[in-house]
Amino acid sequence: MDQYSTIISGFGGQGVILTGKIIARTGMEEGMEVTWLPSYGPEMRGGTANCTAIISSDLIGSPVVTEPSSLIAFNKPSLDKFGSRVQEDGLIVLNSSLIDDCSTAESNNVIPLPVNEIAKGLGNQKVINMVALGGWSKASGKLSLSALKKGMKLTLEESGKAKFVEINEKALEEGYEAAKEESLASTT
Amino acid sequence: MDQYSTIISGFGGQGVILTGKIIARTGMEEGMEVTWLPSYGPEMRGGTANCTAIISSDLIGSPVVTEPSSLIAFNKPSLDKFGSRVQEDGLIVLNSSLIDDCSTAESNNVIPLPVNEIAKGLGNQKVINMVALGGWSKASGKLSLSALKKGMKLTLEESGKAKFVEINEKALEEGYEAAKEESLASTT
Amino acid sequence: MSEKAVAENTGKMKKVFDKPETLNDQQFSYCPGCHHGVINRLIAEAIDELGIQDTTVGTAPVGCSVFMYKWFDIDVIQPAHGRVSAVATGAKRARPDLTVFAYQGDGDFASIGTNNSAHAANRGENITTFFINNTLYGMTGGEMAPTTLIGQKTTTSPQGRTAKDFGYPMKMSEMLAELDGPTYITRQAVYDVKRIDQAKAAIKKAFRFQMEDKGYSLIEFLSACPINWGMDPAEANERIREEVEEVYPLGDIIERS
Amino acid sequence: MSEKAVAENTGKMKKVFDKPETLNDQQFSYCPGCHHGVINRLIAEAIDELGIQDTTVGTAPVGCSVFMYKWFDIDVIQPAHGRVSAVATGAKRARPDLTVFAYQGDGDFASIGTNNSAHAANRGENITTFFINNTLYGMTGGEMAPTTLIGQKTTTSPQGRTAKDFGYPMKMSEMLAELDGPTYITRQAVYDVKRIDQAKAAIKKAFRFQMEDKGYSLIEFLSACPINWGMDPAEANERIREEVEEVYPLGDIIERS
Amino acid sequence: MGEKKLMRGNEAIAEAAIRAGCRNYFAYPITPQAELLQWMAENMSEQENGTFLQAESEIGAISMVYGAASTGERTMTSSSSPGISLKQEGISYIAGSELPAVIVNIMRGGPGLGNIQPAQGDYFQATKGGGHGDYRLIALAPSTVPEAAELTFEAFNLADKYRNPVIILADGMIGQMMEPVELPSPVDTSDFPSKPWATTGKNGRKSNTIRSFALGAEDLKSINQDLQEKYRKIKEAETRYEEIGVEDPDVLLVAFGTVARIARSTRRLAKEEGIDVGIFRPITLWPFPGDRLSELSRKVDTVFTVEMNAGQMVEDVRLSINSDINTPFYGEQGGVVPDPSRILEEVKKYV
Amino acid sequence: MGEKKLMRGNEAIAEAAIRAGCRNYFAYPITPQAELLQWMAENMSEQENGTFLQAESEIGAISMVYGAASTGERTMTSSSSPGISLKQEGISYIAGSELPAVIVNIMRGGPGLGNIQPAQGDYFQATKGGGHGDYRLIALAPSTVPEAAELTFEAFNLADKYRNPVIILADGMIGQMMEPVELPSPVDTSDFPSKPWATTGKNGRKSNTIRSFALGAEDLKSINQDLQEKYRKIKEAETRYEEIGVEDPDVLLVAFGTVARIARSTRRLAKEEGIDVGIFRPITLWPFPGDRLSELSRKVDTVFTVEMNAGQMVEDVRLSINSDINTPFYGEQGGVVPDPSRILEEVKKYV
Amino acid sequence: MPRGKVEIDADRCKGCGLCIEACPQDVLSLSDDFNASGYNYAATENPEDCVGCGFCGKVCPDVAITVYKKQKEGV
Amino acid sequence: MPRGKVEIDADRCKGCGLCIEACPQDVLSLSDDFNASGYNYAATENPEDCVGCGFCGKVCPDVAITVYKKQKEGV
Ligand SMILES: Cc1ncc(C[n+]2csc(CCOP(=O)(O)OP(=O)(O)O)c2C)c(N)n1
Ligand SMILES: Cc1ncc(C[n+]2csc(CCOP(=O)(O)OP(=O)(O)O)c2C)c(N)n1
Ligand code: SF4
Ligand code: SF4
Ligand code: SF4
Ligand code: SF4
Ligand code: SF4
Ligand code: SF4
Ligand SMILES: [Mg+2]
Ligand SMILES: [Mg+2]
Repeated sequence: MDQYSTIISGFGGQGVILTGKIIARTGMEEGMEVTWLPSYGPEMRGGTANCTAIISSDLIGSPVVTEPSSLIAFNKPSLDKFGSRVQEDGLIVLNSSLIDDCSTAESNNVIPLPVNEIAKGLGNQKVINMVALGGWSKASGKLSLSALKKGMKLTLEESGKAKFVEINEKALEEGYEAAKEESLASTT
Repeated sequence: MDQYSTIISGFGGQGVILTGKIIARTGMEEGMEVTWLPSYGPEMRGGTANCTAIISSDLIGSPVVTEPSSLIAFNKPSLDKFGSRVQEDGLIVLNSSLIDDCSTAESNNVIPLPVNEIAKGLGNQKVINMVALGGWSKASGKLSLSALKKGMKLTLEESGKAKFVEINEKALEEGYEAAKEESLASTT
Repeated sequence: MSEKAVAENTGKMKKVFDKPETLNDQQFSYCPGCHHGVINRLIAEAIDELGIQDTTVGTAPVGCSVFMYKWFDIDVIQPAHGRVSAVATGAKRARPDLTVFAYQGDGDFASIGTNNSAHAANRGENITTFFINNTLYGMTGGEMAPTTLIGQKTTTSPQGRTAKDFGYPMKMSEMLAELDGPTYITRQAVYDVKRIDQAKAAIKKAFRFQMEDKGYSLIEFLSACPINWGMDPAEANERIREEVEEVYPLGDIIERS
Repeated sequence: MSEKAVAENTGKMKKVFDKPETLNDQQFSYCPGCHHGVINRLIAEAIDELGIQDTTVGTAPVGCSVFMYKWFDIDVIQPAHGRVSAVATGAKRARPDLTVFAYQGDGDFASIGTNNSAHAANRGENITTFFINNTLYGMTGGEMAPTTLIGQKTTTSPQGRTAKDFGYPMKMSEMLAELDGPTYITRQAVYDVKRIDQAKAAIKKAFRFQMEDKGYSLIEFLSACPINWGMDPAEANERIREEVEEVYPLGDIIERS
Repeated sequence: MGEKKLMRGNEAIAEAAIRAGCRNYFAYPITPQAELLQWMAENMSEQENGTFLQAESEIGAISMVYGAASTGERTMTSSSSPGISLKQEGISYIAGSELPAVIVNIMRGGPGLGNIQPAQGDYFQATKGGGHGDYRLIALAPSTVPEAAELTFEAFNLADKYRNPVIILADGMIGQMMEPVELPSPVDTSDFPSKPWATTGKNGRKSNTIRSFALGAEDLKSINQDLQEKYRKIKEAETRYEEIGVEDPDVLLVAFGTVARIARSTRRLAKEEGIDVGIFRPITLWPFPGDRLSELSRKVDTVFTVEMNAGQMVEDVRLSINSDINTPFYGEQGGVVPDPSRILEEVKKYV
Repeated sequence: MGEKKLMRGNEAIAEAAIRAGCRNYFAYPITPQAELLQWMAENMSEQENGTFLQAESEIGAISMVYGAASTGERTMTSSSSPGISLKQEGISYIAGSELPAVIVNIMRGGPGLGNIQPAQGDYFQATKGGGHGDYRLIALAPSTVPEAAELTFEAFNLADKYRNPVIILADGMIGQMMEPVELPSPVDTSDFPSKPWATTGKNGRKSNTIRSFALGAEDLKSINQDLQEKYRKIKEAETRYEEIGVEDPDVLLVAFGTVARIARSTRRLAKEEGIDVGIFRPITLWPFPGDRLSELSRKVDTVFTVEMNAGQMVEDVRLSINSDINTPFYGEQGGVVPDPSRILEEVKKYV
Repeated sequence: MPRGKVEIDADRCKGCGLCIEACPQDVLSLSDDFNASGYNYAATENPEDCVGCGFCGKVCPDVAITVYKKQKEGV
Repeated sequence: MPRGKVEIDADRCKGCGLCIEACPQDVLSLSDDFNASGYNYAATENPEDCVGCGFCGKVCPDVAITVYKKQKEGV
């Protein structure tokens, strides 16, 4: 792997920022070069928030990515904004709970996940982001589920949120599993 | 005449600034190029005030003069500061009412005038500057007494001080006369 | 209630409340439950009702209201952070025939801009100032303001504001009332219908004073910032009633004429 | 009267009044009859008497007192115009063990520096501020200040200050007393022996408050500027008693502990 | 043109502004420009709708300028070096919002409090942008009192024409000295072009906004591109300079403002010694007359820059001409005004 | 060196300052450097004698820096473009009074309010002096988060060594992005050299004064000469840069900060197309590494400058090298971050 | 027939719930649907109880509500 | 013998006259001479009347006066 970039995008409150940080943190633990760059400022208010995480074997030049390797889109505006920019053969994990019309480039590997429903199943709407991240792990194959679990754990612990580790682990797992089925479905 | 420069220096309140302005104003009326430059700012407070007036037939380059053609010194510190800078064969009009020790360059044309006493005689200490200026007129020969009278009149009128014109005319005259005697004395 | 709207009917129903004309169709960029929105609307209603939309120039602060020019259908000047009172002064001095208002957050009015605010007040500039006190810096992410309450946690007072380190909630309105310049200083809130009606009356009075050349008016609003207070909008309203009003009591502080 | 001096005798005579040690031999640069000189000396006497010459850091304003470092034999910081309160804050925060005072003209404290002044007061910074109100800008040639009296002629109010154009004499002490931060605010004068003694007592009290970690003190001095008032020194004293005190009454405004 | 008057530079600037139709003046006192306020205090209130307001601070003043200029009225502020530094944020806003306004800097010795003597240490600040972001002021540098009046008058026209702030960059000597001035006749303010962008109350039209704000990067980029385009136009049309004896000099001396007039004395002294010193005087410091200087420089081996600073304009001189040519620099600082003969001494090292 | 942490640039700068012994931090919030304040708010008060104070304004903050630095204690402030403009008078005073202090500018789009996206429009301000008078800041431009921490740490040493303010000139991207950082170990503050000039109470010695004031022109001239002499020394000893593939490139690309790291991506892209793009990255913007650049430039026909502004550092590039060499410029503005491939496109015009 | 009626602009609404709190008649509630900005917007649950008092409109920070009231005869 | 005595530093004195106003004993007056700064400085006209009260010193803005006072026996 040279360099793998992911844009994570959604409404404020959907855990977008944290998801990106966990990718970067996990990459770092795995000995990779990483960068994480948020969109910031007032445009976040009531609009879409997004961030970019890059993991790479080499020194990373620009942390800004116009054509990401993958996209995790939590809502329609996010897909509209970034969907068409994903690299050819790139990955799109999208929240099918909120996005009906999944018109994306044919060349993309699209994984629709009903993350809200899955999170509801886990009894906590806050973990939709980890559900999506689990799915991304499976579909991208760039960071293993176990590595992400560790990265997530470290990230949460460092911000004093250790008590949420367990439920988030669950969410990562469920997302991973759901993506398995989804990829199965899309190949059949 | 190419360019004739005069530094006027004394304590704040001795009318230094006005004296210089009148030289410049008179020169202007006479169709000359003129500049007038004051020292300014807090160093005037309780110290010496001075200004430089230049009259010239040509465009004036620098309004700052390190070696003036003439000096009007109202007190000892002024003479100390500027006396030695006066050009060879230059003119020094000094206030002998306040300056006892008149050690100046031999090459200078020195006109000591007891301006305080003369002004007292006129009944107004404020006109010591015009007494000195009258003396300067005589000794320098650069601006005639009548031209200076006109320049002084215009200057005072423009600043709403027309009522002082008369006494200042008197002072100019007395200074002029005193300088006559003084130059006589110094040549005998 | 926008009086202008009184005429229209739908069937037997009459429109009794609607967006004022001085606002255009642009949606506010404020967070859900933010009082800036209510205050903006009240100002627009007052402008409608006084018939001064064509002659009013607003000045919008750097702060959550920076986009005011987008939704107010009046001429708007967008000054540097804190300079709103001085900019309004400049505009009003240049064109005394215009009605000029300054709209300022507490960071703007009471921190970086205190000098300009206090001197506009002291000179009795004939402008109308709306001072939106939400006890912190909304736009930049919830930092402490001079108006932050003791004990209040903000991103720059993570342990809660202490008087020892950071001083006291700054009572701008009371402070400026000590000056001889201001004509009218009042503190208002908009967390319920009664307060909203009172606030609007105050706004109209302040504008009228300006139109009558009576000089400087200041209306301070206790304003909710649910997002940075970490509360839902109803809780935020409650906080004003329970806590903020304790420190900043509502009501007229001075009225001179 | 400098208590330190009490020991020395000349013949049967004892020295009862002399230049305080905290002043060196340099002559002041003030104009004849300027009250800055009296106030400077009183501060120096207070420092002598409290024994804090070695641990005091003064901050001098841009204004007629800009040369303070020349004649005070203490460490002195010379900040930008108006920033004295903020600079004193920085020094005191960095070294709370030092006694830090801010010395500020009315242009400095009440015009360009109002923001820094008001917030140092509101935070209750543990500093001592001397605010020299001579109702104009001395150093720059006698311009109007926020403290200039109505009707007073200055170089920038040649027809006399009018409230309509330039606002009202700014009562900084009263205004800042509305804040919760300050511990001690008082207004003093130095035009006669009685006032001079009172002023010195106030200075010492303010320094003591700082040494006891009690927070912000402000001493406003009504100060004569004979040269720019166009008066001789005795007339200038008279003006304070007759006119200036009318607008700015003497005495303690708050004392909290 | 009216009668000839003996005026201080500060007074001449103030009076020229009034005659140019400036009716809004906001400033804070500072030496050596205090007389400018005083003149305005005395004379502005006599104008119809004239506003003289001593602001609470330089920041207050530049902000009032922002407000008044937003209404389209001719507006000015003045100060000296430290006060101008305080205005930098405001100036960046005025430039970014494309407001016409005139700013006068009567420079003094720096850095910091420095002193109140003449200096030229704010050249960089005025020409490269002392505030943040990419913007330009039109910077005019008078070298005599009459020219100070003339350029001030002209500054208002330029400001209106380009919707751009114009700075008059003079120094304490020009501000303080008196020279005979022929003042321009007062303009008829009703002749001014209309300003449809101004915030004067919407009154039927679409509402106007004055701002320097564009949240989106592409939006702000396009604003910046427009600004740069405008700057290119100004560069083409408004570059000004004066030349004295530049046909075939032994040395070409480049100087602005006060130093340029001192250079005239140097030129005279040099002539006495048989040396031909040409003088190139940029009048617009921005846009800098680099093309013309480049042309002239081809005829000489040495282009000698003299300033009352540690070397600021000399960078623009060097940027303008081929690096094969000698470009020595002589500067005085701290309020020292260079002596004509001292300059000659320096020049002689290169002939 | 401690453990590796994933940190935002703003956080890394704050933590590096604390580890460098900074115990006095004064600032006012502004995007995109708000996290710097937040980090300080959380962590400074845990230090012995640590002061975090949110000032009433940027001017308050720089003035508090003046006061705290006067006592000799390590002191810092931070802001972003408009806030830095407000500090210009204060910075000129700090430089004039020769106080050590560190100033951080996390630049955003300008002019005026502009926006909060990354930009490099304050190069002139930082390197030529946005304030009045002749003074210089040591200007350090990190291009990664770890380097931001490293240079901040170093900034305090430089400031103390030269009694000169040091500015960290970064931008919103570096402030906001996270990268792994190995933080320096905290210094032992008792190792700091003594500061006999500081105002710490005279305590037996002669009294000290901190000032930037000298009424006499000759006095102020001599202060200025001392400053210029100091600047010469700094230039000699402290000029820093990074070079990548500068041995024999087809084009030499000059860029600082964020753009320099993007240039690395351009270099990679170019290599794929068989073009050798060398990169010269000034780390000290002032003193600008002009001598080294001049050397390198002799090997190429084109020295290509890329910046996130309308062309600022490019002036120093051009001043450094022979005017025969091509010195094209490509800039983005308004918060647009240039794309590696877009840069390559521009570069290709010159190969 | 109800005495009042409200129209809520679902796209302007940010689901803050203040109108719901303010309504004396419990006319309003939040929908389960999201609008384009991702908010659960306010809707009329019991439109027939509306008295047209306008409280909801007055407290709405996003000017999302238009209120109608039945007029008295002859007015 | 007088009860008090003052020494005036003629070079520091700026002739403001405030000491003269303040002296309850009319001890002081301005000299006709100028000092180096050009001021008519204060001098003791009636030194024998001085009571050493110190008023002159306290009001002097230029710290130009040193005051001595005769001590009571035994002190
Ligand atoms: C000179 C300057 N300093 C700081 C900022 C950053 N800033 C933008 S808005 C703001 C404060 C907003 O708070 P407030 O005025 O209370 O308005 P609110 O958003 O709370 O309504 C700050 C500090 C700026 N834009 N310019
Ligand atoms: C930024 C700045 N603005 C203005 C000045 C000019 N200036 C010097 S002192 C002063 C005011 C002095 O008045 P005040 O503070 O009342 O002190 P005083 O001289 O009356 O004691 C001014 C405006 C300056 N030095 N710096
Ligand atoms: S941050 Fe606070 S003040 Fe700003 S829009 Fe949101 S709720 Fe309103
Ligand atoms: S100008 Fe006024 S305040 Fe300044 S020294 Fe003179 S008398 Fe004192
Ligand atoms: S108009 Fe009154 S009753 Fe009707 S929905 Fe609104 S608040 Fe409820
Ligand atoms: S008050 Fe307005 S924004 Fe809030 S829920 Fe009701 S309609 Fe929506
Ligand atoms: S000490 Fe008292 S009596 Fe003696 S001269 Fe002074 S004021 Fe007069
Ligand atoms: S009070 Fe002091 S300065 Fe004034 S006349 Fe007396 S001795 Fe001289
Ligand atoms: Mg706020
Ligand atoms: Mg004063």
